[in-house]
Order: sequence, then C-alpha cells, then structure tokens
Amino acid sequence: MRELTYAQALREAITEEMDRNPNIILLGEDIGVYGGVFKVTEGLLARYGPERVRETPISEAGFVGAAVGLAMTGKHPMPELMFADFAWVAADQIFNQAAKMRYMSGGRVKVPMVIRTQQGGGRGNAAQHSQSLETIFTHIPGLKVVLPATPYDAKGLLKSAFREENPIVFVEHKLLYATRGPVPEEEYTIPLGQAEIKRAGDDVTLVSLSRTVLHALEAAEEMAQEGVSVEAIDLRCTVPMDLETILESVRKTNRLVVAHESHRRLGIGAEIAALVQEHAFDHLDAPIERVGAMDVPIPYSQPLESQVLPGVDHILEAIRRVIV
Amino acid sequence: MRELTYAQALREAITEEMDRNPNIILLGEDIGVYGGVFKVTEGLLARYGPERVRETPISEAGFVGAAVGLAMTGKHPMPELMFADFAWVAADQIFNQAAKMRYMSGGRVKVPMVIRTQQGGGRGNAAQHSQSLETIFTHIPGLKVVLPATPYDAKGLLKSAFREENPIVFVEHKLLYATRGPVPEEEYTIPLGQAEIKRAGDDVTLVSLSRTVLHALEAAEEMAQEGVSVEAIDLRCTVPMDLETILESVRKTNRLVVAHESHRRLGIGAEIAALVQEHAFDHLDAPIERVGAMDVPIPYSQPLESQVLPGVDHILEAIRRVIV
Amino acid sequence: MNLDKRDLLQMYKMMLLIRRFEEQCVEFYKNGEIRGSLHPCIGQEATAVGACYALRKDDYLTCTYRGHGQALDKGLDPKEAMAELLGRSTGCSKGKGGSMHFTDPDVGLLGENAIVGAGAPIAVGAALSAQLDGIDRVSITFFGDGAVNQGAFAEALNLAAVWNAPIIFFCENNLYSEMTPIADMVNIEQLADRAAGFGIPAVTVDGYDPVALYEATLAAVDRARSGGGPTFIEAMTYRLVGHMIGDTEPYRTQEEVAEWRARDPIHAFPQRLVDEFGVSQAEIEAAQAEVEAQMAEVVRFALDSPWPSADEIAQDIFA
Amino acid sequence: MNLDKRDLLQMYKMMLLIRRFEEQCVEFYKNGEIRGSLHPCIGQEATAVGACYALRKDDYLTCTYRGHGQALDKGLDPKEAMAELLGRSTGCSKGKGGSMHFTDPDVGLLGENAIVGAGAPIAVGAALSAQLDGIDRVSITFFGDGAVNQGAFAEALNLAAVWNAPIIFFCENNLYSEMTPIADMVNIEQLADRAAGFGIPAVTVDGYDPVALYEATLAAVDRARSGGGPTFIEAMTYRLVGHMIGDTEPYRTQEEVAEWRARDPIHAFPQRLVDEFGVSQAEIEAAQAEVEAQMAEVVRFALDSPWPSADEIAQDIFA
Ligand SMILES: Cc1ncc(C[n+]2csc(CCOP(=O)(O)OP(=O)(O)O)c2C)c(N)n1
Ligand SMILES: Cc1ncc(C[n+]2csc(CCOP(=O)(O)OP(=O)(O)O)c2C)c(N)n1
Ligand SMILES: [Mg+2]
Ligand SMILES: [Mg+2]
Repeated sequence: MRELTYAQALREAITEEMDRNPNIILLGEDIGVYGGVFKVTEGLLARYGPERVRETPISEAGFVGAAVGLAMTGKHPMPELMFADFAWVAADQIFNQAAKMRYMSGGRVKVPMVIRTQQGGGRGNAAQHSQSLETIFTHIPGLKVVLPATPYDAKGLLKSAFREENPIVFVEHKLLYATRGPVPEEEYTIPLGQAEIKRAGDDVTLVSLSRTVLHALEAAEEMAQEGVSVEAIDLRCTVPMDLETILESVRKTNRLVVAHESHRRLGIGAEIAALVQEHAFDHLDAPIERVGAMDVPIPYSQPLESQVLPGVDHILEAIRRVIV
Repeated sequence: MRELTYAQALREAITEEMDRNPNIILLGEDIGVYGGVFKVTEGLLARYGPERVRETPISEAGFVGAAVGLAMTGKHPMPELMFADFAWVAADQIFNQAAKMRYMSGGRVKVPMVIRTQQGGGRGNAAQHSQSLETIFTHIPGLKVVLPATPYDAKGLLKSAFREENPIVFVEHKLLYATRGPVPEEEYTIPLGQAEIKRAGDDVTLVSLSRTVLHALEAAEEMAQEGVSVEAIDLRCTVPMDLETILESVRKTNRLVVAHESHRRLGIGAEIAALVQEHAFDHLDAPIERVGAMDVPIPYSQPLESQVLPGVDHILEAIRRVIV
Repeated sequence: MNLDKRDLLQMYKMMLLIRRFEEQCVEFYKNGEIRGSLHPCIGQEATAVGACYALRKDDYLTCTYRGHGQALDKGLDPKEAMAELLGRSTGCSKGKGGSMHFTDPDVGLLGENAIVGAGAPIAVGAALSAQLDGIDRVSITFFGDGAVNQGAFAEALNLAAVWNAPIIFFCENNLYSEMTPIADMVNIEQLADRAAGFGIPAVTVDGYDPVALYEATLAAVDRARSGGGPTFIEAMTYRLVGHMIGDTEPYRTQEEVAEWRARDPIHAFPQRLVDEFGVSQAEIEAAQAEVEAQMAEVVRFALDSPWPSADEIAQDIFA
Repeated sequence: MNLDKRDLLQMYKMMLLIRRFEEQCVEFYKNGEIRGSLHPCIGQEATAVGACYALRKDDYLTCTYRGHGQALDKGLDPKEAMAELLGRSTGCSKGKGGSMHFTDPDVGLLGENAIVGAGAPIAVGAALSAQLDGIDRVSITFFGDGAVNQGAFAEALNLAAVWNAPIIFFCENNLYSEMTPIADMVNIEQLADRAAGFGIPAVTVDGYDPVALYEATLAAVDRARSGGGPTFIEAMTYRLVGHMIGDTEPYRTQEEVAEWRARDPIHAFPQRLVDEFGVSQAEIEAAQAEVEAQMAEVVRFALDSPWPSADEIAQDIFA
C-alpha cells in the first residue's frame, strides 16, 4: 500500500472533505501562504482561496468564537490552534461556548466544527509549548476528542470528524507529522469512539493513545522477546471512549497498563483505571498501572524532559510491575 | 464555640492575614463598594483603602496576569474570579503563567498568590455559572488547590494559603456561603494537604470535598440508621492530596466511595480510584464507586439540575452498591 | 425619518411588552418560580426596540443575560421565553438554558450569553457566514459597557474590521458594570472612542430615544448590508432596577436613579407619540390593553407547561 | 541628546554582542545543541539596545521568545543565557526554561514568554507593584506587532491606563507575525493608533535608529517615573532572518529583505558613530574585539557546564 506521512494524510483528509462539503472553512494563523507551521495545510490556499482558507490575527478566542458563530449558521469551520497550549487563551470559547451551546439551547442549534491542534513534548519546546491537554478536553462535556497515532488513523478519523455535526477537538502530536505509514488510495473513514487493537496479545493489556502508541508498540515488541505477550490497544478517542474493547481485553489478560503523555495525575489513565476496576473488578490480577508525564511543567533541557515524559522504558517498567 | 457563616469565616481570614501582611492586595470585580457579590469582602475597602482592595475592569486575564506580576515583585495578590467558570477567560494566565512561572525560571521567582473563586450548582445558574472545575486546577502541575467545606476549614485553610509563597486556587462553593459552623476566636491555621475524617466509621470509606461533604455526612447519618458505619473523609485539598488518610481508612473498611460535584468523567474520583486500587489493591472488597455530576453541561431547570448534580440519594445508592 | 405612525406604535407596544415581561419575571423570581440570577432590562427597553426595529428577521443577533428585551424584539415567542424561565419543557431551550441562554435560531437569535464579551466573536462569525453566503444579512451583538474591557471583545472588534464583516457592535452603556461605574474602569470619555483604534467607525446615541436609536442602527445596518463593514454604536442608557434581583445598590444615589426615571421612555415615548406624531390616547390605551392580554396568555402558557422529564437530561448534547 | 560618546560606544558594543550571541545560537541550533524553536532577534538589536539603555537595572521587564537581546541588555549574564540554551544547570533557569523563558529577577527580567501577549498583563502587575511601593521604578513590556490582536494584551492596555501604571508598552513592529503580514491583520495605519482608544499616548519611531529609540523610550520612562502613566511606543523594525530557524520565508521578497539589510544598524550605527559623533575606527574595532573575546568565553562556559541531574526534576515547582 502507498505510504504517506501523518501530515500528508491529514492534508488529504482535509482536501477530500473540503471538496465534498463547501461549507468547510479553515481559520488559523499562518495556514495560508505558509501552509501552517507544520505544513499540514500546504497548498490549500491556492486550491480553495482566501475565503475558505482564512489567515487570522493572533486572536484564538476571537477566531474560535467566530467559528462557533459560523458553525451555528450553517458553516463547518475548522479553526486551528497552532499549539494545544494556546487552547488556554481560547478556553472560554471552547469550553463555555462551543461545548455547551447546543445543550444550553435545548438542541436548537448545532455547532459543527473541528478544532484542529497538536500537542506533546519531546522537542525541547518547554513548558508553554509541550503540554498534552486531552484531560481538559475530555472532562468538560460537549466535545468529542480524537487523538490519532498513525497516518491511517489520522486520515480516517479526521474525515469522520468532518462528518459529525458536533464540536470536535482533533489533537495531533508534533512528533508524529513526519512519521510514515500505509494509507490506501480509496476513500475510507474510521468511526469516532472505536479503539483499535494495534497488536494482539494475551498476558497484559496496554492502552495508550497518540504518540505514546508508538512507544507502546515498541515496548510490546521488547516484551515479546522476553516471552510476555502484550495486547496493545490504541484508544484513538477519549470522547466517546471505547471502554468495551478495553474490558474485553482485560477480561482475557487480567492485567492493565495505561500509558499517555499527559500528566499522570488525572490523566486519561485515571479514568480508565477507575472504569476498569469498576467493571472488571474480579478480572484484575494486579493493580492497574498508569504511565504518564511526571506532574511538573515540561522542562526544556533534554535529560530532564526525557525523564519527565513517558518513554518505552517507563512502559516496560510498568508492564514488569503488573506481571510479577 | 462562636458560630460564623462560611462567608464570615473567609472574611475573618482575609482580614487577619491582611493585617499581618501588608503585601496582600485584593483584586476583583465589585469587591470594593459592594463587598463582592457574595459579600465576602464586605467592609474591606473601608478598612484597607482602594490600593489594597482594588476594583478591576471585567478583565480576568488582565488582572490575574497583573497578579502574577505583583507576585513576582514582592506582593501577595488575591485576585478573585467571581465564578470559577470565568477561569476559562483567564486560563492562560492561570495555567501557562502562574502555574509554570517558578518552574520555568528554575526557581528564580516565586509566585505567591491566592486565586479565590467559587463554583458549583444547585441554584439554577445554568451551564456557564455552575461548573465545578477542580479537575482542571488539579491536572495542571504548579497550583495548590483547596476546597473547604465548612466555615472552620474555610478560615483555617485560607489563612494557610496566604502563608504559602505559591499560587493557590482557593475554591469556595456558592451554596456554602450562608452555612454556619463553629469558628474559634483564637487564631488557628489548617495545613494544606491534610484530609479530615469528619465522621469516623468502619464499614465504608466515603471521600468527598467542598459542598458534597455536607451530602456525604447526611448519607453517613442515614446509613447509620441502617446499621452501616460510614467513615466520611473530607479531602479539603486536591493538591497536595492526602492519600495516606484515605488509604488508612480503606485498609480498615475495604470499601470506598468517592463523591464530588464535578463531572464524573475525570473527576477527582478517577484519580482517587486509580491511586487506591494501586496502593491498596488487596484491601478492596468491592469496586470503588464514584459519584459525580452527570457528564452533561449543568441544565437550568430544577428537576433536571437536581438529577445531574450528585445528591444524598446518589451517594446512598453508591454506598449500597459497595456493601452488597 | 422613515418611521410612520404604525411603526412607532408597534415600537411602543414592544417596549411595553418587554417592560411587562420583565416585571413579571421579577415577580416570578421573588416567589421562587424563576431560579438562578435574573438581570432585568427594565429601563433599557428603548435600546432593544430602537435597535431591533432596524433589523430583519433573518439577521443574526447575540446578546447577554440582560437580553430578554432584544430576544423578544427579534421575534422570540414570549410564551416560549417565559416557559424557559420557569424551566418548562415548552421553553425555547426546553428548560435547559434559563434566563441567560435564550436561543432561537428561527429568528436569528444565536444566544444570550452569561460570559461577558463572549457573544461578540460569535456574532462576528455569524456575520462572516452571511458575507460568505453573499447575502445582505447582517449580524448584531449587544453588550454592556463593562464588556469593552474583556479581551475576547477586543479580538472580535479587530476580526470584524479586518474581515469587513457586516456587523453592528451595539453597546448598551448603562453606566455600571454590575456595581462598578464604568467611568472608573476606562480612561476614555466615551466607550465609542475605543473603536477607532480598530478601524471601526463609531457613534454615541441617546439610549432613551427610540427614534434616534432606530436611526443610528439603521444607518449602521445599511452600511453593513452594502458591504461597508462594521459599526460601533454606544447607547447611553440606564437600568432603573438593580443589576440583578437582590442588588442593594450602594453604588449609586437615589437622585441619579430618579433623574433617569423621570425620563423613562416607557412613559416619555407614548407621550411623545401623542404630542409629536399624532397618535391618539385611545391608540396608546389599545396598545396597552393588547400587551396586558398577551402577557396574561404568556403567564398562563408558562405556568401550565409541563416540566421536562429526566430522560431529557442526556439529550441535546450531541447532534 | 544626552548620550555621549561613551554611551554610544556602549550601545554599539551591546548591539554587537546581541548579534553575535544570536548568530552563535543559530550555529548551536543547527548542530543540535539548542533544542525546541529558536527565534533570533537578528536585525532587531537596535530596539533592544535603544530602549533598554533608557532603563535602570531595577526597572522591570517582560519580553517574548524573541527577547534574548532585551534580556542581555537588561543585564542577564550572556554566559548564563547561553548555558540555559544548551540546557545546562548553570543556565539562568537551570535548563528548565530554555530559549523562550529567560528569567532573572536580579536584573528585573520577569521572563520572556512563549505565549503571545501574555507578558503584558504581567508587566502591568510589576508596574503596579512599583507604584504601590512609591518607588520611581518603571516596567516595560516588549511584544511584536502580532500581539496587539491578543485579548490579554488589550486588557493590559486598559488596566495600565486605569491604574495610571508606570509602564511602557514597547511594540517591535517587524511587519510580520510569524509568516503573516501585520498589515493584513489590522485595519489601522500604525499599530500606535490602537492606543488612543485606551487613553494611552503613543508614538511611532524608526526601529533602526538606536538614538531615536533611546530618546523615545527615555521620554516615556521619564513620564512613567514621574507619575504620568503608560506610553505606547511602536518601533518600525525588521528581522533579517526567518521567524524561526527553518522558516522558508515565502511570505516576503528578497528585495524587501535586501532593502532592510542595507540599513542594518549593526553596520550603519558604527559608521554613524564615526561620521557624526567623533568615534574613531580604532574604538569601533576595539569594541568588536571585546565582543569577540566575550563571546568566546560565553561559548566555552556554556559548553563546559554540567547537565542538570534527574533529581532536579522535582525541584522548583513549589517554594
Ligand atoms: C467574563 C465574565 N466576568 C465576569 C462576569 C460577571 N458579571 C456578570 S454581569 C457583569 C457586569 C457586566 O456589565 P456590563 O457589561 O456593563 O453589562 P450590564 O450588566 O450593565 O448590562 C459581570 C462582571 C461574567 N458574567 N463574565
Ligand atoms: C497565544 C499564542 N498564539 C500563537 C502563538 C504562536 N506564535 C508564536 S510567535 C507568533 C507570531 C508573533 O508575531 P509578533 O507578535 O509580530 O512577534 P515577532 O515574532 O514578529 O517578534 C505566533 C503566532 C503563540 N506563541 N501564542
Ligand atoms: Mg453596564
Ligand atoms: Mg512581528
């Protein structure tokens, strides 16, 4: 099969959906002439013109708010937050407006929009450009939250996000853009809310998402050398969350590790651990282990950052703890 | 002992600390002449003058940011967010600035400030004025987070908050201001990060915080009638969190219910459940139960709101589930 | 002036309906039928009516927790509005929104908003939507004096200017943001002065003169419809009641309130219609009677309406 | 003009140090010693030096990810700055902050900031702090053209105006916000025009003239020190390199860059010192040699510095 980068796969999804739905409008900083600082929207200005690929001032609250207004009046905007960290300056429009508008109106309005952003560390971008914020997006009701790990998933999930008439937060990872993977030429979509077993196994269930899936697969491979069979599940969405796939796996393996790059404290691992012990209490042979970033702001210096963020080693340690 | 309302207790704490520390400066909307919409700062303008009790424009990002600047230059500001929901418009200054500044500077600066706010539902204030946001404050490292349930705790914890040289989010509850309770005349403080067993018991551990503690105590009382002895722990702070007190109780009762008004999904109950199953796995005789607000924006209409928010009945149901 | 007698009477009737609606709300609030906080627009009816009379039904509108008047004038059914306030399932938002979140896309009402300043960027988006559709539809956003100091509001001004969006920023300057005089919270004479720095023309109008308000709004609407971009209108007005029910009003004097009350358009305007526009006293009284009858029906409808059922809780979150 | 020959030479030396420091950073970035994103201020040294020369060491400063120049000029030790960039424990922030978060309270540097606009309210708070202390200390905040459209920035302007805070809002208008021309992102001629609507006096200055920058800043500083409140200064400047390393610069022409490069103050200013102020070529060369020697030491210090140890991770979060 053809291989694309994660960035190319995203661009293909956007292009196909923009062709399909003239109401889709992109808004964001430097997304036009420059094609976005991660080049995801490269070429789209030329293809769709400045009305549909709209450069904005550095006004995230303003243009996310404008996207809410566009969405309520028949458009399907895709505002881009260049870094997820900037969600904080647009937070009122994301959490008080986009997420709640439909509910507050008793279903009178729809708010179809895709907030695209990217998050994560590993590049030395330091505390204000390295956060992983899916806990925030997930805790506040009203948003669907998608975090693809592979080019294939990125394309299929983004296309589905555009077919929704809901506010979606679509969270990429800055270190995934250059990764490559198979993406078929034919059209496909991936439903939101379906986890995927990226590697089947019997001894331990390992749930992860976004870039951490790559670490998880590496860890699974390494454990296989040691004779431990890890089932690696990619969560893909935190809202809606596919608890069933996790439970089914845990009922088989009786052991669970959850790994994510967001902070450990109240990371998505906390919710998964709480749910799994609730629904599969009698199936657990060991405490559920969580692997997440340490609970400090992300430091700049390489030796510090690499310890703060969860890597393959941290996951291996957790797996070893659950299988003793 | 003398009885005070929660609002009075807070006011006394502020007054005593302002008398003690001339660097304390209050900033907020309508906190002066009017004394705050919940009247917590009543009389303080007359007592301390407009330089220390500073009315602000409706610019939460601006004045929380100014508070960060004040804090970094030797003052000890107390910016007030009239409703916790407005944290979203000040979110960058809270989460990217106040929380991270000390760490990013390698400890070169201190950011001593107390962000006072109030949260919660139950009054029909609807989705944008009823949120409970401690998950957000707790997940992002760098803030200490305090949520007192009683007048006594409110005073003692607020005084401790002012003795810290760190950014603290001090979260009150709108339906607690009028509640009364004993508050001694003598000075006292309560250390941050110590949970309190508000009612001792043997059969079930029930952890809650803020206004939900009142529901928890009611539920404990009701269960006592049925012969079930509930140990009700008031968490009081989510950062630092007193896990030890919870674990000790669970090792005794072997059953745990966590109840809070924030949404159930990724509410503080998720973190507590994850930690307790990790640290007391073999002591648990039943799945940990979580009680939280339903995962929808808080609706206005009374019959809806009262079902969405956790009440005594919801807690009773959870207790009954863990003791079967 | 392109308002004839019929228009003026219609405007008066609307003002009166809003006043009576709000008075009814106060009553319902005091006896506990309405929950939360209530922010009546009593004293500010002229801005709602003067401005909205210059709009078409298909124009877009965002406003605030003090927006009952604008919502009604834009076409929200007062029965559905009152039912919403009573938390009933027949409410415009099925009881989920309440006083601060009236929404009715059928009349272009994209929501009141309980976050100061937040409605402005949303209205800019709606204006952009109309612009993209190539329709001469406009968008208007109402906000108080205090909102001009909220960051998102400034961002909205700039976006509208840069996009040449067909929008009217309508500031109801009632001198106070909650309990704080706006004069102490800005360093400019008029709030309209804020707009020039964003490249937006601005005007200050007497907020107690429905005709002047109509004319100023119409000029802005005409400009927006014809591609001339945004306008900022500042209407000097006054709320004759507290910020919310329960406000003890220590921040203003009885005299100040009395001065404005003496000019209360709810009395001054019908008098002017009689004095200057040849409206008869009988016509005024007929209008009043009509409003009373309508209000009786509104109250009955709301009180008779069913409560939402528990299974509605999980509905309306996702489409 | 109250700058003598010694001052001017000092300013030149500082400009050169900044240029060389930034060039060294580019080198270190390209060979992977510096991580993250790097936003050199190459071409904008005159604003840093012209403005900061008007400040006292005890004045407060916030700036941005492009703030190396201002930080150094304010007094941050270049050795500690470079060690920070290399992530070493001897860095001004022990390696925790990196390029975008230089902080040194000992010289009043309250932080660069990686969030556009966020430094402005913080600087207002510092100014208020000085005002409350009754000291004639001032605060200055540097920001780019793009920052004027960020809500928090507008809020900061208004707060400063209302509080009459001793602060200088210093806008480095380098024509682009990342890759977007600011001219397309506002509807006003000069960004200085934004200030009047907040009640703040403003001036636009040639950002390639260190002397004019110094004089404009000094006037603003004098006003602030004497209780005259805030000033907005817009300096028209240009970055002679990309927004960050890796910027392919499709948004501007070679000609435009060449035009500004021809005026590069790093060459024009020493020439002017010789032509107009009686500085000798030998003095210029001595300054250059001094900077080279200093830079060699800076680089050696940084490269020789130890890495932070893992147990430092948990430190510095709470006091
Ligand atoms: C972001 C935000 N901050 C604070 C509040 C609390 N609040 C509600 S109304 C109000 C005053 C608004 O004043 P103004 O804009 O003049 O409108 P008015 O009430 O006078 O119509 C405030 C501070 C809020 N709702 N949102
Ligand atoms: C709130 C926020 N939005 C977006 C960014 C991404 N970003 C970093 S620099 C920049 C451009 C800033 O332009 P300007 O203010 O002119 O400063 P310059 O880089 O030209 O010095 C942008 C958009 C950011 N850091 N913060
Ligand atoms: Mg007002
Ligand atoms: Mg710039």
